Amino acid sequence: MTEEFEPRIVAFLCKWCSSAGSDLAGVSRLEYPPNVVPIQVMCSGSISPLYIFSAFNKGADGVLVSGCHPGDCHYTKGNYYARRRLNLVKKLLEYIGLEPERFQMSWVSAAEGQKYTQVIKQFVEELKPLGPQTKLRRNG
Amino acid sequence: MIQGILSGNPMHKILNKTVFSKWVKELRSSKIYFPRKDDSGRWNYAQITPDEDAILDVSQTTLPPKKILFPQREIFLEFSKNIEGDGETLEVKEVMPEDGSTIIFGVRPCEGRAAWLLDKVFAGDFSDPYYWKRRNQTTLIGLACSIPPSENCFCLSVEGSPHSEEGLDILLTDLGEKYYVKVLTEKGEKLVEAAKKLFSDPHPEETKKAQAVQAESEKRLRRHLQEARLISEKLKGMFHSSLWDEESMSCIRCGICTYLCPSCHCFDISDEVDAVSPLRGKRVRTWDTCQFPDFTMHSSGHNPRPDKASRLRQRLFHKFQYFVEIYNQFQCVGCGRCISLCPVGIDIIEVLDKVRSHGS
Amino acid sequence: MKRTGIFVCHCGINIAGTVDVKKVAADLAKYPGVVHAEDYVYMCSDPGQGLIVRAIQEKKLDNVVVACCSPNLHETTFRNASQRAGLNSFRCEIANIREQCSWVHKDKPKATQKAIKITKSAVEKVRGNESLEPLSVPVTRRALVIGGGIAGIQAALDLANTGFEVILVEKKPSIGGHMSQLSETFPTLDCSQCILTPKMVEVSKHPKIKLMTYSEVQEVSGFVGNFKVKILKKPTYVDPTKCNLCDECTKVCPIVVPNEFELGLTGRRAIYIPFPQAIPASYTIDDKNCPDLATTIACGKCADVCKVQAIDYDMKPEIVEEEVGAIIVATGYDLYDKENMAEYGYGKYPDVLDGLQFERLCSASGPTRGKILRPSDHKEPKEVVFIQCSGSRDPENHCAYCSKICCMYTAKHAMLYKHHVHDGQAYIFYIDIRSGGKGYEEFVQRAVEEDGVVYLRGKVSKIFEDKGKIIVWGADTLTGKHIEIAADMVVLAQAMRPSQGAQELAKKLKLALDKDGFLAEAHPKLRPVESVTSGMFLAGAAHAPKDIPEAVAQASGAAAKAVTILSQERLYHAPTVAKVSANLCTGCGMCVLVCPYDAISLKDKDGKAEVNEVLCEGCGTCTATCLRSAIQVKNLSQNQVAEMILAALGG
Amino acid sequence: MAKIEELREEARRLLRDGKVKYIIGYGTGRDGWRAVPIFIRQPEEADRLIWNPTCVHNLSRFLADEKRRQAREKKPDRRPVGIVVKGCDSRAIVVLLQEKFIRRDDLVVLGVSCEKTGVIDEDKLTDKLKGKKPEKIEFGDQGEFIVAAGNEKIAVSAGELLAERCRECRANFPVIYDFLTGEKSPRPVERPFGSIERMEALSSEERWAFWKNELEKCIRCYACRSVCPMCYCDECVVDSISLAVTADTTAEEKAQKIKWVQKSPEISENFVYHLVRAIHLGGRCIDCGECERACPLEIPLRFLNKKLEKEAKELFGYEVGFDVSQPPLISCFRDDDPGDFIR
Repeated sequence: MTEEFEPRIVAFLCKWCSSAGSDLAGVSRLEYPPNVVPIQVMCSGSISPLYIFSAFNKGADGVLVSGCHPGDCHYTKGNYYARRRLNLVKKLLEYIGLEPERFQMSWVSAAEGQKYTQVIKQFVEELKPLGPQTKLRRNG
Repeated sequence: MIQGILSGNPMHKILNKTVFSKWVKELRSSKIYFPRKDDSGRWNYAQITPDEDAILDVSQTTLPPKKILFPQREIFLEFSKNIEGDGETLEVKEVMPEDGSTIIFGVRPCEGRAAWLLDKVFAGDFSDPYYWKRRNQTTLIGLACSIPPSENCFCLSVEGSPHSEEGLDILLTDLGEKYYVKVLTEKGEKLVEAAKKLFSDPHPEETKKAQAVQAESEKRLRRHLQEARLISEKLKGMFHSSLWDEESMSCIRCGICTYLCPSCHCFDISDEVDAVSPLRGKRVRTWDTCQFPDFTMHSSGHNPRPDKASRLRQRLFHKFQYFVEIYNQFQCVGCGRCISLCPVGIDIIEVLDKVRSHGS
Repeated sequence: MKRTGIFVCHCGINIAGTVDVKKVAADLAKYPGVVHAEDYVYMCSDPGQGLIVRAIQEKKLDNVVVACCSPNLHETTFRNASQRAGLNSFRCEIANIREQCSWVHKDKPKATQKAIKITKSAVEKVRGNESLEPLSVPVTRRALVIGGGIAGIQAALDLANTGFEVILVEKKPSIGGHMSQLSETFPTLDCSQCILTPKMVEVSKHPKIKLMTYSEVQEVSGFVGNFKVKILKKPTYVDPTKCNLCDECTKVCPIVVPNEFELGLTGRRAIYIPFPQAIPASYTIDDKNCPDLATTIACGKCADVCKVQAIDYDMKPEIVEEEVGAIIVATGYDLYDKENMAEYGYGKYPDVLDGLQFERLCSASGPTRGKILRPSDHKEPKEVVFIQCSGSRDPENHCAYCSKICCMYTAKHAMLYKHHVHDGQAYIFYIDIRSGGKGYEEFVQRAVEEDGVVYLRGKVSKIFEDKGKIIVWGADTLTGKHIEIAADMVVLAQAMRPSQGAQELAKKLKLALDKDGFLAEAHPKLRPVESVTSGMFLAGAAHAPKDIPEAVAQASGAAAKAVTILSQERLYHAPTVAKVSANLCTGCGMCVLVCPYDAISLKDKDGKAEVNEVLCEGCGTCTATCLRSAIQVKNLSQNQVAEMILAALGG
Repeated sequence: MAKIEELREEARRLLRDGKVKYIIGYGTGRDGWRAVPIFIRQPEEADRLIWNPTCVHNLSRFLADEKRRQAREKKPDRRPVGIVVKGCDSRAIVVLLQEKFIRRDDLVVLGVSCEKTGVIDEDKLTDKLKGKKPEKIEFGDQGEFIVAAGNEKIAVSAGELLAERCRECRANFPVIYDFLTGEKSPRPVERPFGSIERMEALSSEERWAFWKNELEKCIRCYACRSVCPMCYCDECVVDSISLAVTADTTAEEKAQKIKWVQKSPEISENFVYHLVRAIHLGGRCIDCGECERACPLEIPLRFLNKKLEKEAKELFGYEVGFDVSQPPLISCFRDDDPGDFIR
């Protein structure tokens, strides 16, 4: 009996909303699966498409980008640029046949610890049936 | 370095086309490549499965057999760092091409010549073990070009021919019903020995016919480069010519002409790190080309070949001047790929013609 | 390779309970470049910090990673500790293995693995960090106050008295604002001008205040501590230094136009002084109404009679450039125009006035010299109806908000009316009475008890003229009765709006507006006088409807806030800002477009991008936009992120 | 109908009056029927210019070379360059202007209208002629092609030989030009993104199988990048094949060079390379189809790079390469950009 597949996920969290939100999840002791390793960035607007391709290339089974809700960006509009840019990335990845579930984006505010745990739980659940991501993975 | 050129007269045989595929099946213990048309209509040397019917066709593949003898990516070694307790050990594993013989059918005589040129490059003081391992376990079965496979073939102009033998182990000549089989090396001999009964000795008529076919094929070539040797001489004085600026204006500095050239052989070596902790990775050799701007870029930022002109010049000088000085051979076999596939129609013959008529 | 030290905190059992801290330290000890790794029960404690300091010094560490709680909590603590040991504070990074790991997982082995990845990726980040010092910029220690009403006046005086130079810009010919139009002020009924004019004079005489009336801010550039301001000084065509206020000019001026200070209740000449106590005390030719001026062949009558040759028709508008460190915006309010009030006759009945007009009628210096007379026939009104919330609290048709001061000034109006017309009767239609404030409720009671003002709870549905009377139809919602009053005069307590032009100004200053068009504060509770743009502050009714004491209080608050900037020699700014690699930049300008702070511009020299480090907040939107990775944020470069990704994936 | 004489006359005039330093146009290749890019400097050379259905190249790609040349020269000749453009090529010029890569007054744009047709797909021609060698191809008056081969002239309907991208073309005449020959009559296209829609209709796994099979072929000769007018960067981010290192490049900057993709033509690396290219062409690719044409392994790169042109239009109402004044796709947004994919 081989042990269940545990997806490896990288999560890019903006410092002001989503990272703070995941801190709140911690403070509130909300449990969620340990598959996600967070990388804190200043703003979701700073997420280059290269980060996402590179994460898959380095073996990520899933990539999450999370930022402030529209209108709440600490830098007033970074998340609007992210929304447009990463929409294109998502469309492109799906177009070349990567499973749509593997790249996801969410708005999580500093007050939404609960939502953050939900996003992660759901993400992990959706990735498990897909198995490892080998399409873009180096020597995959 | 090259092994077992047949001493004395080469062996001449006849193989009936009806039994050709039988012969191929006899050789199935080896990896067998044939020119194949792929879904997009491109010809390509592809490995065939034993049950496939092997047919030969006079065609030009996009990539020459170079991709098998000198693959675009060659792993030299794998390294990994192992950590026990406080101690670290770096483990380096040399990687060689795997064993097992390979047979390539339908090799164009010019491609055979190209292999023969590569042999010269990879032999000498710094003999290349990776190349030679592949080379020695690969048998090249050439097919003389009864009609030129490309509108841009000009092998005759660079001291080759549609039925040249250099680099090949066997040369087949199409006689219609049968192949005239000229065995050139021990490697080739082995393959014929493996299915002796399928081969018969040639009738003098057949020998004549073969010669006729070959002579005829030479007439069919559409393109010619006059006085290649003279050009080679002339180039010496033209390093600083403005010709290179003019001729390179439309160059887009891509790698097509060199990557697809059967005799270009430049490479780069880099380490591919797959993980840092614990460290894991490979040292690989990949193709490189003088047409890429960074080919000669120094870390200082200085680039001795800063523009397209100097890079086009380098390509021509290497093929028609430097190589001639070192090996007394052109490093061009006249397959015409660089002409047919250049996106902007740069034509090496045209440029060299200009070199010839330069100043006069 | 840089020498990195790892410090894993147990945080009691908060971390150690679910993360095997010893294993984290042990694993990291083997990570490339790591020369020291230890764990401790409370890293943030003094002994804990001591461990870090000692290790830095003994092991000659270049970098420090503390695996502990969220960086929001102890990043500063540990960066300071590293600094004490002689490291640049940016050589210390936090790996958040508590909030983002130990507190949210139960499975110890898995949580430990995750903690290891988080810490490794922090090692990669710190390895790519540059040593940085906070950016500092000198402060221009002068302030600009926009708006010469009571709020602006107060702010300017407070700043000037603190010792800072102030430029006070007012777009009208005189400072004083609406307060100078008021007759008396609630709840004390003391004379408005009597308490205002001394302040106006103080402004005009103050050595630290540069007063610029009849002027408008045209352009603001720069940033907190260093704003550059362009101010348009409109020509008055009268030299105030020569003018001796003899008033001969107005007598000869042939052109009469409505007097805006008197709200059209009287007229004025094209050359005029807004009101007797105007500051600066001087006349102005309003070139919109002196047509000849425009054609530069003025009739010349005023010049002829001016004995001191104060009049100069050739005066031209000039642009004055000033540099300031802080800006206070006190652009005040206007009344919501009567013409919007369909139900109240679109302001076409002469005897239907708004609050300010009524103030002028009451004012001793007003058009009627303090007698309350009907504009239509100059008869004394015997029955006057006051209507509150005229245009306020009416989201469907007018303004959604409460204008706050109307309840009080309407009570005041009714009182003043009774004091002038003892046998008159005042009615007030109201929705609610909002009289929160010192002495306010008592004031309203006085109106009812001492002056017999009749308060009617309900809205007026319609008013119309009939035989010289103004018929007011209303409903008394308490008795449920329909009420009809044949009044001699009606006074509408019009809503307060942001002053006209405030919106364009907000654009120039990059200030945000709230849904009602008032200037938005940085935080409704905790930063009520700061605007969203740092270095700019709000005072008075420009921010929201307020009465005089509130406006004054906020003005002083804004001045105090401005002083927090002006009192410093230099301002400090996070150095983690964007940086351009010139040789990669092609000058496409995409980063310029996306920068939320206009911090990036293309150099004239070579057209390549250039970052104004003081404006840059380091959000990195430019980095993701640049197709060439030619612009990177210091200490969170793409290179660092690339390594962090690999580490985060356990590679 | 576009008249080559008009074009030659204009070229002659510009060169005679010294209005341009040279003109980038189409001339006849050595084989006598294929067009190749030519660069003419003398008025008399104007007669070398041609306009026929083999003028496939997007010549705006050469503007980058001119810029590099000027950067190297000590006293560069700053006169404008004349350039012959088709409708599609002119859209590339629009994008280059949007991105300030070139200045409008550095160019004299000589427009030619494709009117009812466009350029040919050589493979289609080869099939049509069944091995016969073409000698000349011209535009017919009725929007057909006149093909001369083996001493006979045949009229072939455009549909038969037209390059796929021309069938989906939305700019059959230049959108920006200083001189134009030929009609400005828009040609309606039913399904400008038909090829993409066909691909989208496949299942995720089918699409993956398709792209895997195609990108496995890639030998990273970078012809796609080299021929692309949008790939004008001195250094490409995916690999430092063209290292923009100068004397003043700091050690840190050199150290900062990220190897996003390995040099090895492994499937994963090929994918990342082509993905990065596609995303960087988002809102910039104008579907001149040069990448696909240049690819020696005939990887259908149009399908990949045109995808985001479609998305830009559908998601953001953004039209690529028609309006110089509009900001680049990813340096602007609308408050109501779709966000339904976000949790």
